[in-house]
Amino acid sequence: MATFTIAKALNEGLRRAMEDDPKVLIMGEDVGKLGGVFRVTDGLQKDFGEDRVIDTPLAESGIVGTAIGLAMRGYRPVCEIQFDGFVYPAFDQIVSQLAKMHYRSKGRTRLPVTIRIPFGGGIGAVEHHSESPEAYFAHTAGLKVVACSNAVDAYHMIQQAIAADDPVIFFEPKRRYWEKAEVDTGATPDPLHQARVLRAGTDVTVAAYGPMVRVALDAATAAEEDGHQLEVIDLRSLSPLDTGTVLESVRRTGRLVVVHEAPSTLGMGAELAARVTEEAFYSLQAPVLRVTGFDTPYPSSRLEEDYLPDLDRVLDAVDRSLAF
Amino acid sequence: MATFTIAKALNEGLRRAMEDDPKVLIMGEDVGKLGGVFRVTDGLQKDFGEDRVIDTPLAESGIVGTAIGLAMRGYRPVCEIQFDGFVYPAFDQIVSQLAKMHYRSKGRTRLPVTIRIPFGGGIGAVEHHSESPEAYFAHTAGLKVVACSNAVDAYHMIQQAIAADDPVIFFEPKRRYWEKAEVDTGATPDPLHQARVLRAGTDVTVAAYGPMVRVALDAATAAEEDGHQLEVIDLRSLSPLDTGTVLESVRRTGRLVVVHEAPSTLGMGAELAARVTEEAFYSLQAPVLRVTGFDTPYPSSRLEEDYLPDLDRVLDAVDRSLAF
Amino acid sequence: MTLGEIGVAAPPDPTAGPDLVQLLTPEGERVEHPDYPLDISAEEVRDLYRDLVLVRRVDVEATALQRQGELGIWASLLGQEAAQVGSGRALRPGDMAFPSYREHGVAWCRGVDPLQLLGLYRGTDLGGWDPKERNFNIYSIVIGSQTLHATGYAMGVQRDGSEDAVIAYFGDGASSQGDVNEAFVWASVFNAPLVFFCQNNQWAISEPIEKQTRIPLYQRALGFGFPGVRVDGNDVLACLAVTRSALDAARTGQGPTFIEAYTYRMGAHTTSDDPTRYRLASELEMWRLRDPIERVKAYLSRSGGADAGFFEAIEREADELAVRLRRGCVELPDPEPLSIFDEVYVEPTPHLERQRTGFASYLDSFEGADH
Amino acid sequence: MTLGEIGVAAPPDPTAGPDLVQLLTPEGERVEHPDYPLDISAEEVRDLYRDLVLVRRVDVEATALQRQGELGIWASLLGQEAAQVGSGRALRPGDMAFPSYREHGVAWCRGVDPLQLLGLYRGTDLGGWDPKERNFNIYSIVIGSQTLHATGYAMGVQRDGSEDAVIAYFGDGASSQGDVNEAFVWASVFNAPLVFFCQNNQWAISEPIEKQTRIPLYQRALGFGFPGVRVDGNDVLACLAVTRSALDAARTGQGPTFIEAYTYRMGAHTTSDDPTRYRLASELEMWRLRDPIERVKAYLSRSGGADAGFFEAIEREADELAVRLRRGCVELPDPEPLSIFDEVYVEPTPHLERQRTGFASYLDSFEGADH
Ligand SMILES: Cc1ncc(C[n+]2csc(CCOP(=O)(O)OP(=O)(O)O)c2C)c(N)n1
Ligand SMILES: Cc1ncc(C[n+]2csc(CCOP(=O)(O)OP(=O)(O)O)c2C)c(N)n1
Ligand SMILES: [Mg+2]
Ligand SMILES: [Mg+2]
Repeated sequence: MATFTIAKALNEGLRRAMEDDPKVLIMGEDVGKLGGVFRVTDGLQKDFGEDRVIDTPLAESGIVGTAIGLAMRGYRPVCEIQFDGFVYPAFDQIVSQLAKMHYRSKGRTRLPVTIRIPFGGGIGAVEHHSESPEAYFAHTAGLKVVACSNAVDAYHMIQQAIAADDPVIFFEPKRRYWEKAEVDTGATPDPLHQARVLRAGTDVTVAAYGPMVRVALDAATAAEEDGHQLEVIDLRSLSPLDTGTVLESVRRTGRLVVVHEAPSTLGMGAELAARVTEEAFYSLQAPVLRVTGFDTPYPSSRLEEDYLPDLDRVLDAVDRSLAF
Repeated sequence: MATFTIAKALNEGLRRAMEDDPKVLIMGEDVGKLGGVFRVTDGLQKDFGEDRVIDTPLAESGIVGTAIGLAMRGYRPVCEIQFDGFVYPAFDQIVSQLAKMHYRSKGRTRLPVTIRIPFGGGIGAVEHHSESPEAYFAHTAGLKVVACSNAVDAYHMIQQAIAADDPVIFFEPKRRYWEKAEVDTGATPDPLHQARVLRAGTDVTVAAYGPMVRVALDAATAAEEDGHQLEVIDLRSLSPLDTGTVLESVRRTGRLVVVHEAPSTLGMGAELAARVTEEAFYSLQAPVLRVTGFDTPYPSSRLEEDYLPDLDRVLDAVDRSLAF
Repeated sequence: MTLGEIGVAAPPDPTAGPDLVQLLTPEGERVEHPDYPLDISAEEVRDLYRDLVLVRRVDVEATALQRQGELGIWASLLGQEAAQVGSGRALRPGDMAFPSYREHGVAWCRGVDPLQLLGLYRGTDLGGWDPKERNFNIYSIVIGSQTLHATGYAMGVQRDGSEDAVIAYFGDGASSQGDVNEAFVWASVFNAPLVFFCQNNQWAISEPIEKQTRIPLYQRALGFGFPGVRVDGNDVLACLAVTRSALDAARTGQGPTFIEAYTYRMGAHTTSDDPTRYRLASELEMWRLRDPIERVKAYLSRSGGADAGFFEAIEREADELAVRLRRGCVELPDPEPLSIFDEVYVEPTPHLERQRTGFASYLDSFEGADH
Repeated sequence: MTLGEIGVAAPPDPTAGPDLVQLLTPEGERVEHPDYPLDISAEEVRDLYRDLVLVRRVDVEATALQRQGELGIWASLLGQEAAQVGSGRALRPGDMAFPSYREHGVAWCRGVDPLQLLGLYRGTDLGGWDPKERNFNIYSIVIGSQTLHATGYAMGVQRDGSEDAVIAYFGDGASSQGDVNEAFVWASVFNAPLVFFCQNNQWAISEPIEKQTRIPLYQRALGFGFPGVRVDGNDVLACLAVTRSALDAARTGQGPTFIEAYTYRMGAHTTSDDPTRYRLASELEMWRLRDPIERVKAYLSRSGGADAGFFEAIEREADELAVRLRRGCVELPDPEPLSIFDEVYVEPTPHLERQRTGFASYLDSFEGADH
């Protein structure tokens, strides 16, 4: 058992993946000597060399496009996108190339590429550094999309993502990078695409992922004082979505609140609402409610506490759900 | 009254917009002499010159990025993206620049840019020529997104989009380009962002947009023979969504089926399902059902008839909705 | 100032200027170039001639098949046979090629059955051959995207310590895409074993080369710190020699080279295009005089490298190939409806499997109806 | 081959080589350059000195404010004052400038109140000044994106038949982005009245220039068919002269120019960065000897262009500016919560208005709770 921050857990997970498979490469901006602006790749270039930990020119399409080529040659590139807001220049390579190559080639070309994206707000950053672009990728067939919320998952999920033969967009909860947890590096992890019930409850199901999981858990603690038992689910996988776990819970609670930082419109909450309502229509005692960022661009940081879902907004939604 | 195909109606609408405002420009690949691969800009360069109808170098990010600069200088660029699948290289300029500039500049910088995108399948094309990327843009705050379904709307909506001071992503139903209608060029059109009830019905509401509107209408005709009265709504605007019109209908019918070509997951149907269920929870007698493309990349054209929603799949959903 | 008034340098006549590498004149006269000595036997030239004739026949037949509705669309290589065969034959088996959508001649050189090219254009598949088996990637339609894949692949070759080289095909229009220029940056900075083979066929659909650059394209490479060379793209010998030397440079750690094969798109952009709307027939006439096949035939005849019998034999072989292609094309099976769901992922997802079974039973419901 | 073995040309010493334009040596000695004659009065030089000192003071103060928690982050221009003031002062009022996020010196020259620069870094706004009023666009953080905006704006200038010129600022790292290279293509093909002003400060966060190019950056322009020039970015006179001539070329229909201002990022990338992890102090020492301000002071003193009194006056002015900046910064009001919903659209949408009112009443519910 070791105590890791999420950043350190990712670092250790990457190191382990590189030790286990010589084909694993890390590429991105400032991932070498600097170890990434969040130090997630700290020390890896020193230990694995410049050929395996590659400081690239400054162009995201180039990073993903060349990673695709490296994968075709038999490598397993792990690309770091420095901040969420900088993944868009690579969008074509991700949605038209990375996501479709396996399909287009009738399964002959596998692209085991992992794209790491520190995402979300709450760190008082300037614009383009606090985005939540996950829905763009979850809407894209051919990609798998996951988000870790704690150090234990960070350590295991990054290795599972790298080992997977499908392209994986890997979201890291930027604002939680320094949260610690005990990590059993020997444990066998849950399947990568399985959601997890973090707290059992009977009244309302609250589903979240990434940085919002902590908010959901805090809300559950607070709600308990009001006598409400919230069941908290960490979705972990956004594509595929583990609707089974959510449905099982909602069939018991009859109520679902989805929490994410991304804007409400066409965010993950929309898809969960649509699926859960279709599958558990008669079990629902209230409509699925969404606690999300607003349908605006991410505001200046002095406004982010108002923009981001927090404990009170979750509790407010829980009350509204119970009031139905 | 004149009879126009959708392509011709767009052409006439563009011409009218260029006559009305000397600041209106058209830019894109092959929009000049060729008049665009679908001839939507046919004859415009001849009549308005190379300075106003600009054949650009082959790069979509460049097209949108320079359009933004032209707009800053006081122009109203209309960009043509040759096919839906080629908008992705411009994604960063659209979501990080075009969509956010007005917000970032506190309203000081307006970007009245229109981006025309022929979208959807059904024309037997090769890959990347049959995509439905609308949800990516509807998820993006700061953009307005519309889709026309017929020649009358095509003629008016393109002019409204160009006249609007917000950036507008304008989707054109590629496979319907040659469908004709009587167009009254003197008529005053409905507001750009208002949905329209095309056919009144009492049993199930069917909402569609762009190329799927015709399918919905045909389904309604067929359903009538089985004694089911479908109310058909052409959404027209995808961002903002005119939920009011849909809700008014669903409160009467108690049932909603959403039809689009884009994949189901996080497609427009997801957002409509989430909103309608939240707003009209007690009116719904069945969950909102979605008839959409599958969650796969767009298949080879010999498979598109199976991939694309058609009359039978809509009727199947209508039956399932009524069976609840 | 109107755009009309802007002084834009027209690209020089390819037959003029020392900057064009040519080893066989349009008249079929063998000439030498100091930097690109080529020692080639009559038999090798005959083989190249055969390639040229056969790929052209494949192209002509495919165009006919499209006209008859057997293909949805076809992108003709007419006029670019020499650029493709010359560069394609310069490749070693282990070298990897990344085509766009018009490289039927390169596909031929890589041993891809022409029939496998038709699936994409008929709509029966999205990529009909095994990229690893042929060392020829599937076609790429999103302009420029494949140049980055080629660059990454070359970086992999580098890491393998292998002597393979990589070649990326793209067009004059593609040279404007950000991806292509990023590929130039990467290839240069990492000194990747890569050849950028740009077929400048003068047109990007309806847009002439002047819309993409105001200087000769091969000079683009100078801005990125690696050599650029313009070769007569209708001269199969020059294309062979120049590509071979660029590949050798790549193999020996000298990094990337940009080759501009100066040629002409003799046909429409695709069968959906109508070039009469934007270009003059006279231009076509001028280029017809530079036909890539005629000059080889003239050379072989004049030099006694081949007799009438040889040429007839090739024609017969071409006829047979055409027949086989046509029969094969019409017999290409339509894919099964449920194959829509195949190969989306290596590890299938429950969600998509549900969609598959749901659609399957939906289809069955009609089967029932048929009884 | 390992990357280590790759031969990568190190960029030449800026003080060496004829390819560097310099008018004032690091020692403060005035030198001539045949292509860039500069006839400048002592008063004008004093004004430039004043600009240099004041923008540096703004930068030092902002860095201090960040350290004290008044700013979330700050991107220092330390070392790049001459590149920014020289180019900024070359602009005419009607010219339009497109900055990245470090152009505080250019902002100063455009008359933007330094206080307005702080909002973005304090988090009270996303762009504090009126781009049209100052002909200086808001900062752009997405690397390279603004170069396309500048190009489009220049195409507008062209269509207006105006004599305005446009300048786009970006860094050495940005030169690798597809957008920037597409801007080169556009500017060249349309012959746009535009100056690409690249401040090569040798670093892109932790990545040295060798990770972006293996040849001098200014040569990139040659690949796109327009002139590139490297100027001593720590020489305010050279930056003024070279930029002025490039802007004049733009005005007179001669199209774009690429200027590489060869300089050095003396500070950290931003206040969040720790350069000791990736670069040597010795490098910093070397560049300190080329300080952009010292050389002007030396020149003014030696040439009698200014006396001690002048230098003291400027120091006092700088002190006052610093005080005003600090006071203004801490007084910058936090935005109203509901302003989150402002200016998303020119024409507000009912949907977003509902979100606004919903959030308003949600906030009110707490107001109530406070009673
Ligand atoms: C990103 C992208 N934008 C637009 C298109 C549509 N398109 C297909 S081919 C073509 C012209 C390509 O010209 P060039 O690169 O010279 O290649 P050529 O067709 O002449 O071989 C265009 C614009 C595309 N396929 N991809
Ligand atoms: C598209 C994009 N990718 C990554 C970043 C993160 N980032 C911010 S500054 C920077 C380095 C920029 O270097 P350079 O262009 O030389 O400008 P400088 O900071 O040296 O002035 C990076 C990678 C970004 N802002 N935008
Ligand atoms: Mg071409
Ligand atoms: Mg720099």
